[in-house]
Amino acid sequence: MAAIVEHTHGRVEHDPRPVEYTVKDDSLKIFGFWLFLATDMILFATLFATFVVLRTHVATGPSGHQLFDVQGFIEETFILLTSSFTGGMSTFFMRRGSVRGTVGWLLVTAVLGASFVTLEITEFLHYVSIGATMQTSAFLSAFFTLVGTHGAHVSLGIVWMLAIVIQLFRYGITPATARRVFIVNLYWHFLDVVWVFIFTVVYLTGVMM
Amino acid sequence: MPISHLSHWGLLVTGDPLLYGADASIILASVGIVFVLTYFKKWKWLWREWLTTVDHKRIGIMYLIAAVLMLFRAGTDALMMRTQLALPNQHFLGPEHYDQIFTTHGTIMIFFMAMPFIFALMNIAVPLQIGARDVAFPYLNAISFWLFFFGAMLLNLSFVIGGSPDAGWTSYAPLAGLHFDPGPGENFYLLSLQITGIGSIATGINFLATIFKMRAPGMTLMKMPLFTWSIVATNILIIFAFPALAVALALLLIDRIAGAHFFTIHAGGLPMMYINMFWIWGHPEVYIVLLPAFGVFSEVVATFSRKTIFGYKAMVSSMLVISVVSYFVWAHHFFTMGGGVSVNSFFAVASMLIGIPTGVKVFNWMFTMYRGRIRMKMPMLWTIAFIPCFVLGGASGMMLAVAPVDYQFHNSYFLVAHFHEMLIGGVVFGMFAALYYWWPKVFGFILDEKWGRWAFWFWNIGFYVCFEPQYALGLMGMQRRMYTYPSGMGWTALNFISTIGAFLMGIGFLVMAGGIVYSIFKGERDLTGDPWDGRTLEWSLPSPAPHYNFAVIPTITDRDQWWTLKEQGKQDTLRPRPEDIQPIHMPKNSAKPFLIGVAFFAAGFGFVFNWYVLAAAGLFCIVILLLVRSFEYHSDYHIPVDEVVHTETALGRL
Amino acid sequence: MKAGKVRRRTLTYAGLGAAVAIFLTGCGTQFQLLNPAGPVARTELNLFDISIVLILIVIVPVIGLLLYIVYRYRDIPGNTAPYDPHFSDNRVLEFIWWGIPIIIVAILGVVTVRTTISLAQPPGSTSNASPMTIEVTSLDWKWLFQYPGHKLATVNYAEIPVGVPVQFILTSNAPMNSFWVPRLGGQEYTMPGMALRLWLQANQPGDYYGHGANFTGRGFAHTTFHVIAVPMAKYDQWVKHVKTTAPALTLTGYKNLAIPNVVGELTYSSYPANSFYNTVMNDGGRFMPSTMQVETSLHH
Amino acid sequence: MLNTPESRSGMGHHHAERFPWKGIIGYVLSIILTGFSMWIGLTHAAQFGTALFVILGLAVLQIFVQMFLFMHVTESDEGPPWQVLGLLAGLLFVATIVGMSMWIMTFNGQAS
Repeated sequence: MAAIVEHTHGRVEHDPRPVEYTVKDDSLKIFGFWLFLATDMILFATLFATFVVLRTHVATGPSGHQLFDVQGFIEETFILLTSSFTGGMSTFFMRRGSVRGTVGWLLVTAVLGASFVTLEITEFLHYVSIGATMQTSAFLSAFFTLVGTHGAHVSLGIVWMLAIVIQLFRYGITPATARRVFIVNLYWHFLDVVWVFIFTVVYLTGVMM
Repeated sequence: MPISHLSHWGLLVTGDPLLYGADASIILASVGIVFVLTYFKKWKWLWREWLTTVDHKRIGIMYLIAAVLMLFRAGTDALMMRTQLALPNQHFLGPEHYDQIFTTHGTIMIFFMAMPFIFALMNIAVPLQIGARDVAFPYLNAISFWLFFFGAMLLNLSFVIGGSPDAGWTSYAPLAGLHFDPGPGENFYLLSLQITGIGSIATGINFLATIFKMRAPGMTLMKMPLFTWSIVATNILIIFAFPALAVALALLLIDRIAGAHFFTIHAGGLPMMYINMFWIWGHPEVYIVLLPAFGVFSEVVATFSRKTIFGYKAMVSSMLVISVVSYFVWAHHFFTMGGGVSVNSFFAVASMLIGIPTGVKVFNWMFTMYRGRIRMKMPMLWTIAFIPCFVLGGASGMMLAVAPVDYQFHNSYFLVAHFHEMLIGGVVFGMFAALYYWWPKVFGFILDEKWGRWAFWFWNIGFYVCFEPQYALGLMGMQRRMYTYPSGMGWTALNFISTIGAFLMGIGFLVMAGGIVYSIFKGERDLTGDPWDGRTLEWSLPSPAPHYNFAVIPTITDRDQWWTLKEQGKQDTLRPRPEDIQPIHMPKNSAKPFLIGVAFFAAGFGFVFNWYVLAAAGLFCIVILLLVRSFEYHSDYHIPVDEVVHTETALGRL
Repeated sequence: MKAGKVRRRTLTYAGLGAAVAIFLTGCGTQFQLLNPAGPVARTELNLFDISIVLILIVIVPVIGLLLYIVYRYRDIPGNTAPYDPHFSDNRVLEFIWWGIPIIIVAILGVVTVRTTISLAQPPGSTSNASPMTIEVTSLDWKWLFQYPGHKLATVNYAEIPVGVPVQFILTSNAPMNSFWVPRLGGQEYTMPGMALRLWLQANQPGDYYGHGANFTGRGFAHTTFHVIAVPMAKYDQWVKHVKTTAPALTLTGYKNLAIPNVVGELTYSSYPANSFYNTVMNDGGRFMPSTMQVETSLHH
Repeated sequence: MLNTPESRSGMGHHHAERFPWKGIIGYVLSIILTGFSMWIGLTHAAQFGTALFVILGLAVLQIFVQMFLFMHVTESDEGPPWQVLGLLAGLLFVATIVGMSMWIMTFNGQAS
């Protein structure tokens, strides 16, 4: 096992590994990012726990059943699922060394992400306009925080992706940029998984109740 | 409702001579520091060598200094509390002041003393023990430090500006909510801990990546030194526990500044959920600070008994078992909140189970000494002192785990005595053992034994005199967190004795500090790099280690590599040979971690006083700094062979 | 060095001696936990004793062994003790010290669970008296006791009859506190929006010290109350006395009590109907199904 | 020091996929799983308890779809993919936090 953080720039030909793993520094960062995802998982778990415990504490405000718009969250869900796939495609093209493919799919992903965030903001604004705010009830506090934290993650991911697109144009696909593409997609797929649970635990269960 | 003067949101708390004194001394100290730095033209040196450093050894030193200063700060809090409680019906401190002091005492001791102390040790020892040149993410490591540092500054600032938090270090809602505690003090608490907590999570990730991915060739997991193993266990807990704290703090903050209802008593809020989340982090936290101490004792006891550690595999597995099981016991902090028979039974038994691997470790330490040759040097003295203290504290912990007995001990001085016995007798003694043990490796000289022994005895006698009476006070029904108590309860004599003990510990601290100052000037220089006849890799290096640590990365064949080589007379194996030296790849220093800390501080300060422009500006700067970093492709450099050869020659290793 | 060791040993013996003396003799009434005045505190003390014995099985040999090992294997010239630098595992020894704690935990676990279950039931009554109920509300910084059986209320003290199991139903209309009468039994939290039940019983007459155990802010140190246990006849007399002489607690009076301050002992001959129930419900109780169960069982 | 091609690889020989089969299968699976849970949730095809159990199960399956088909969770530069262990521990603690919080918060109204 190599012990030193050390690399030369440029990669060795015929390395059997994907490009993002060919330099120790970069593969270390991928591992570090996995660990970060584990911590983010706990963060969301705690928010989920809060939501689940407080879901019936609606006080004078509406319940999820009264509030949620089925069509809205179905759209959000399919957009995000699709963006996870397009993110995966950018990794695929990155590993084949195609800057154009990588950038193109990243941009598609970012656009899908942006439309997801737009839908979510619209949804939130609608709730606020009918008087269902974070201050209305414990249930709504928990709802806005859980879903909003996810939304903030997605928004940050979009900014991050755009930064990486610029770097891809500037440097092409190197171990350093490939690592960034791989990591931002890890993040994106992770957010997709979190959304699947928000969809299931918050929205679907909410309208079922 | 009537609330103290803190509620007026005035910046400076006025009218209290104690505060004026504190303000004056802080200003004087700051002016003094500025003067000294300017007079000796050290500003540039400070910036280049320290504030922008990414070297794990220097970051370790900065953590260490901060931890010792915070020990002093929160220790002073403790002495003020004990002075107030020495006799019944005293008015040395009023309730407002006493409440703030016990809150900052606990908060600082856990977050800004114990945590930086263990981070100091991780930084100082782990890369050297596993044969690495730095941690996995040196830049992130610097960010972690500055987040800790500015978090600590934010909390300490509350003492001068706006008023300190006063709802206890656990900050239970709804008492800590806006309705019952409207001043900025609680905001200081929530934001400073949030900022430092982010740094802690990053450290957890950093060291797990370091240990799992950067060990020297040949060092399989089961050849790792036990201290490094303890850091694995600790960091597993950090990454899985700290996010829960982050959420608990964030939600309480949202309640306070955005009017949400997570933990209020209106609109469906559920205060107990805060307590639940706090302890999801809180119990693992106990082991986060304790496990590194276990690691230290394992290193020290083997070194100073000149013997292989007894039951290495049992040591490793018990630490891992502790790190998992300690995640399943948090509700024992609130047996008395109506959890019901099934919840209480489950968490009671789970809590007792932790006693098993912990007990095993004690036996293993003792049997490491058995048939050894025990040298009573300072690190070993602290280790030996730890065992009876820890056994007593652990035993009282077993009693507290018995739910029905806990109904009687919860929130009493019995509990106070118990957790101080674990946190001082376990953690602090462990940190002191480590301080004396690794000091020569870090600074190149040995701490004076004579001063050390005086400090040791003051601490130890003071400790028992202070805390054993508190067990009895608990049995007498005395509650914790009372700023005063009536006479005629039979509590007076024991409280007085306890106060004497606290001051003995205070003297111990001063003697210890005196010993450090003395040793700076007169301490024995460590020229060999191996003053204790050590066993692990760090002792094969000169003291202090060159900033690239290893000129050539060693290959590991044995658990106690250095000891084994010494036994075989092959120490030279670990000396670099000129032909093996290659250019060494190192990270560059950077100002950004420091600036990120400043930005977090500004954002935090803005949120404390609901100044959202400042808060937004701080957050914006953070994002910008992160983006700038993302565009940075040349954050490293190579040390040429010549320079390495030169350094190693100067150290007499070539 | 040598003096130090002697000192430390003296210290250990003194500490152990003091501990044994305190635990076994139960000296002095100021040791409230060691002088139970009712079956609940007695049960908890018994469990305390069991756990003391079990942990002494570990503490005493460990400290003894430590002293022996440190003395025997210290590094001084001419020490004839064996030196075996590679002695690092021994199946039998490890089996013993994994085994002993496991056995201790198993025993302690079983008694803990059994006692936890038993304490959730009303304590065995000595006079076959039917249990009575007192509703307790912690306020900043005082205790309000309401007697649904007599519709009377007290502040900062409660009279109870000797030998009768009392279920205290606890809530808070302020930051959570903890209701603790050490000589009668362990504590239970008072929490806003929840109604928790605590069974206590006094078997001998007396004035028992009670105190809030969980920090509630500025006035916390003054949240003392008394539980006064008197024979049944005297208790009835007290009730009659209160009903005839004490003023009524009005809604305004209740609101005044909720103002954060410290007051002395007060007595009221009546209180606003359902005030306890309403407090619990208003502070969040209506979102807690289990709380409602406890409550509806009271209000039939 | 660059990792040479000879150094041990945690993922064996990596051959770049010629066609993104994994991604497409993953996408189709995620759509099917989501559609199925929507059908159960929105048509009241099952009782609440059963439906909840099934849709949670489907959500858990989605974790594995994303992990294996998109996130390449078993890859590592060298040595074992330790992140798998980390994520499994994470899942255990996630279940603990959510499950036990719910359990603790459903009071039965008394502790003693």
